[in-house]
Amino acid sequence: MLDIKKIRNDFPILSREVNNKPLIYFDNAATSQKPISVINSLTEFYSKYNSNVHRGVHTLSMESTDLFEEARNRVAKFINSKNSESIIWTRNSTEGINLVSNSWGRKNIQPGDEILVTAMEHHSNLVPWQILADINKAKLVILPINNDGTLNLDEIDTFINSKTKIVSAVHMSNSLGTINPIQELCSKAHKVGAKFMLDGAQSVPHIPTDVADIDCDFLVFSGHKMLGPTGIGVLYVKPEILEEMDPFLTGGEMVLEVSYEKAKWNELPMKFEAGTPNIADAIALGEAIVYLENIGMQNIRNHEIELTEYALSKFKSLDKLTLFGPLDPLIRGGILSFHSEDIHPHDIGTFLDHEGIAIRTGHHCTMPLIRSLNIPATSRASFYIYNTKDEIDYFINTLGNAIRYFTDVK
Amino acid sequence: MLDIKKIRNDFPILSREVNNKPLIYFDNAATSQKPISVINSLTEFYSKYNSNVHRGVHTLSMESTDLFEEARNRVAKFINSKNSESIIWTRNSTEGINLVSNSWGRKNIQPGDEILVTAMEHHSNLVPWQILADINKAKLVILPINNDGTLNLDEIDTFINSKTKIVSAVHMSNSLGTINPIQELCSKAHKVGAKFMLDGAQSVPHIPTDVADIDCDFLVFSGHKMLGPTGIGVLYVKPEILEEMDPFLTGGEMVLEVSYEKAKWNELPMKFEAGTPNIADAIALGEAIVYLENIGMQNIRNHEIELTEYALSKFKSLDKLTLFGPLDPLIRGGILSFHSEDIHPHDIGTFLDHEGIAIRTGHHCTMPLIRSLNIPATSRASFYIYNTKDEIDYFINTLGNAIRYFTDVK
Amino acid sequence: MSNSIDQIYDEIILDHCKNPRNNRKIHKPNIICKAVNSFCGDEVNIEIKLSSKKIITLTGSKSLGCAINQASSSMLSEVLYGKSIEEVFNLYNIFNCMMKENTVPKKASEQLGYLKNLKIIKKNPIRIKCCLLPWTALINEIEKI
Amino acid sequence: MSNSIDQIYDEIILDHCKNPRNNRKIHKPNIICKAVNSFCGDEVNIEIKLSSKKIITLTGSKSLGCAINQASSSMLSEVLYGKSIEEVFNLYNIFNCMMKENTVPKKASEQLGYLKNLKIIKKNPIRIKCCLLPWTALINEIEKI
Ligand SMILES: Cc1ncc(COP(=O)(O)O)c(C=O)c1O
Ligand SMILES: Cc1ncc(COP(=O)(O)O)c(C=O)c1O
Repeated sequence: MLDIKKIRNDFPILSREVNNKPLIYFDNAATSQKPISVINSLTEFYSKYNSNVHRGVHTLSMESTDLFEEARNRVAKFINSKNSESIIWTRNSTEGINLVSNSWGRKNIQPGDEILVTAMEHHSNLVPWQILADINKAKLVILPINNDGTLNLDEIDTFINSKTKIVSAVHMSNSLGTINPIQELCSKAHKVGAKFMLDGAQSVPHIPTDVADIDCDFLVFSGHKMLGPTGIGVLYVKPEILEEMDPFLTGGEMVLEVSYEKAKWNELPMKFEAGTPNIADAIALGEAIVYLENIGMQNIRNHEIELTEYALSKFKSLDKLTLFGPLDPLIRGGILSFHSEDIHPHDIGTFLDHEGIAIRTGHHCTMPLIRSLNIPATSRASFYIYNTKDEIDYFINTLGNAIRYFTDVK
Repeated sequence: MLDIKKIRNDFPILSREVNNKPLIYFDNAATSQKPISVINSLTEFYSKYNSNVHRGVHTLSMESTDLFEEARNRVAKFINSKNSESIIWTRNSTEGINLVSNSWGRKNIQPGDEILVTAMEHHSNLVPWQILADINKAKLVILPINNDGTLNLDEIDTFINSKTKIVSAVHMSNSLGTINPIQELCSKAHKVGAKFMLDGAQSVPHIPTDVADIDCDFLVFSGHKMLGPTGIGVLYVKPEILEEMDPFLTGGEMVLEVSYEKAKWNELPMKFEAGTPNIADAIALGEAIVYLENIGMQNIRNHEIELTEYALSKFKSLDKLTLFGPLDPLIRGGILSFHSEDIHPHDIGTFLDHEGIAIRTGHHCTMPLIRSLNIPATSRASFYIYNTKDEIDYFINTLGNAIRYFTDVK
Repeated sequence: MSNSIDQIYDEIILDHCKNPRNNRKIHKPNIICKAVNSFCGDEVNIEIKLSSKKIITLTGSKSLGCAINQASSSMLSEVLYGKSIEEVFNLYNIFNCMMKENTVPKKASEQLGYLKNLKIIKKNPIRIKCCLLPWTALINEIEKI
Repeated sequence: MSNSIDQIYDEIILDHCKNPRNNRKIHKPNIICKAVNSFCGDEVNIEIKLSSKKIITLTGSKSLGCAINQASSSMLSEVLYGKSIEEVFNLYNIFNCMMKENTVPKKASEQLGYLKNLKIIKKNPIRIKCCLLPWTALINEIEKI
């Protein structure tokens, strides 16, 4: 059991009011809030150590470099990557996927090859592959889903076949909550000689992640969804693949030797980090990881299973609502996407906002998925470590009021 | 005259000691220090408003979006861009140049075309063009420099000719301090129908910048060199060019409509900003601009001319040192690059560091330029608004000690 | 039920949303206006019949999506009745100005009638688009006449 | 002059830097070791003559670059004298360990002699590379024997 009261005290924004009501923040799948230790890490860095990293012989530069590389090591440990050269700083998950689809993809995908993604991918794990398929004349194949929002694996051996060169799948769907059987997808991919990329944007913040165990070739995630600041994300790449990949962005920091005619790339991971990196935010992400580790990722997962179970049971009291995604909390994250035929999600969102509750409404950057559900958008409540059952009670109650407000005929 | 005392009080790090000596920070060309208002802006954002931007109907999301777009407007005004759609957030200058060389370059550079850069470019404004020239079978041409570190324009009309499709030039050299006649380069480029890109990484923080006046097609700069946080930079693109450019990174936020097969791009500038942006740092960069504007960019420039003039005169007291770049402070920024035959720059750097002075030593990411000077590296001191003549006195004095320390034979 | 929510969905808006007016297809319309906002799935379908003197004599409005889009469509379908094309343009300009700018001259504002109630939506700027959608759909069509 | 600087450039280092030992080319060397660190422009040129019993009998060291690289090269050229290849490997391991790890067993440490003075450089971690450059150049060559 988490000590939620103590945790909540660590998050300054949670004492804020919205429309004169205490803020209930249920938009964690979009971005998480930040504990004071992460915020302080930024203040401390800029007040004491700020300097550009690498190559400086002066004290501030050495100190910044140490803090920066320490954060990288921390990330490596957090996902159980044996070496920290596998950790490449990006802005966010999206940039990481673009890096892979450009650097690895353009070189390795041949005409006629297949790229497999699932029907529940975020645009960030769909559009870059559309572009790659288009440019390299490959075929983008979509693995379908069942009615309950789980992947349909009936014909998985047709979908992952000898033409498949990479399988890229979301671990936890940001619009359905579904947790996918990635181990199975990964080993199927490897069996046909394909690479496996994991979109961990929603999973890494909420469930323990072990790249050695999963054996994925690529993993991306975003700092801002796991208590860290905006502007910093991570791409993990297996060392042997990294060695063979060409750089993506070029310029300062990522070169070892440059003449006017040509350049020789720097060592890993710098080869993939062009220009001055987001030093302060990388260090702050390290702090976020310290915070998460202190609580324990398994404890976080357990807390969210509990909240999800509770919310699912409470949802039954509301009729006229369709809830998407699997009902077994063991294969779903703390994400509840729902729809009412009678009220547009935006109206629900606006109503809840007036009661202090922040949820997200829309297609959640999974437009093709939402379209396939034949609805314009969904309302989505998503939980994190600081959320409570009391908040869920208030949310369900307010949601009931919203339904009555918009549907009761006077 | 700037009220330096007051300014210094705004920068917490300046009260720090290094090796038991007060910090003298002369590494501003690598990155600048941050005023408390910028640091506080981060704290405030994460403590009060933090949320993902765009599309959210809840209060935090609307407030974040407002702050984020307000920062964009502030940047637009700061460089006198008529519309804020021209302002694209990047991580740093390097990413901006890569965006242009990829999105504009790959589409518009034909085999046999010429790309012109100067001999004093930072690797970030050299390597991306090497790659582009290589891929599109174009020719990268280098505009040479004179002995005094200014551009050699004697044969400029040969260098900028009908084959030239883009001229990309640094405004203020980060290793020589030279301020280039960019207006002339820009109009020559336009005369032959070429585009003009300005690398403002060193100039935008130190001298007034007016894109309408310069008439450049592209401009890049980095927040971290102008009192802003790391991880945020800006690419300005002329509206008519932006309309025709394909996106670079793809994924969430930058699309309007997506099916499993294809995507339709979002409006400008979002089309070029894939994934969750670096919201907090963009807002903090807005604060940095407020700080700079309160002082006044022309006042900053004047202060730095004064410091540079003073330092140049003091340098005469030291023999055995070669100073690079033009001696006229009107065509040089507050950047002093020097070399001694007898002491390696790293030893100077280490010696000064032990006396509390932070300078940069190395090739400053302009390796081909430094090689052409026939030296392994230079020592570089660079100034900003919080630096004083007293600091320069102490620096010159300590530099003298360093020379004696390493060259006096016991 | 709190009061605050009624600041966005005031009684008139809610009434139009729950009981949309002119909710019909009409026979042989002279003008058909359609628009979608793919982001939130709002849809506008407005049909108009003109007299020989170019006066609007019949309107039909079938709109889908959020309450604000629905209410705005319904209210639009009412106010159009009996207006000339010029008058519609004029009204649009005033309405657009109310939704986007800070002030509307009092005289002009009076012409808006109960459309003024929609001003409340400005408290929720992201929803302004929903409110303007039927209007832009209409203007796009009548500009072609 | 402050004291603190002498913590990096202690007297012995400074002496070797200003008066590099064995600063010569030698005739028909058996081993030639070269290395450059392009980042800072350090250069190492060490030449070695072996006796028939594979004992180092003559060394020449011409190094360019920073004081630490120069001092380390000069000191290396002195300590090599009279050592067998095995002894050089052994010494390298101890030296490398001193520069990179936190502790070196006391017994081993004694074999380092005045090389121990170079430990001071660890206060300035970025310079460790400069200090190790002549050593890695040497080991690269003798590994080929
Ligand atoms: C002239 C110049 N251009 C480009 C850059 C690259 O800036 P960043 O590392 O912020 O991308 C720099 C910074 O070192 C610079 O001085
Ligand atoms: C499953 C999934 N993938 C990718 C992303 C993209 O993350 P970011 O916007 O941080 O790049 C998100 C975030 O919305 C997501 O939920």
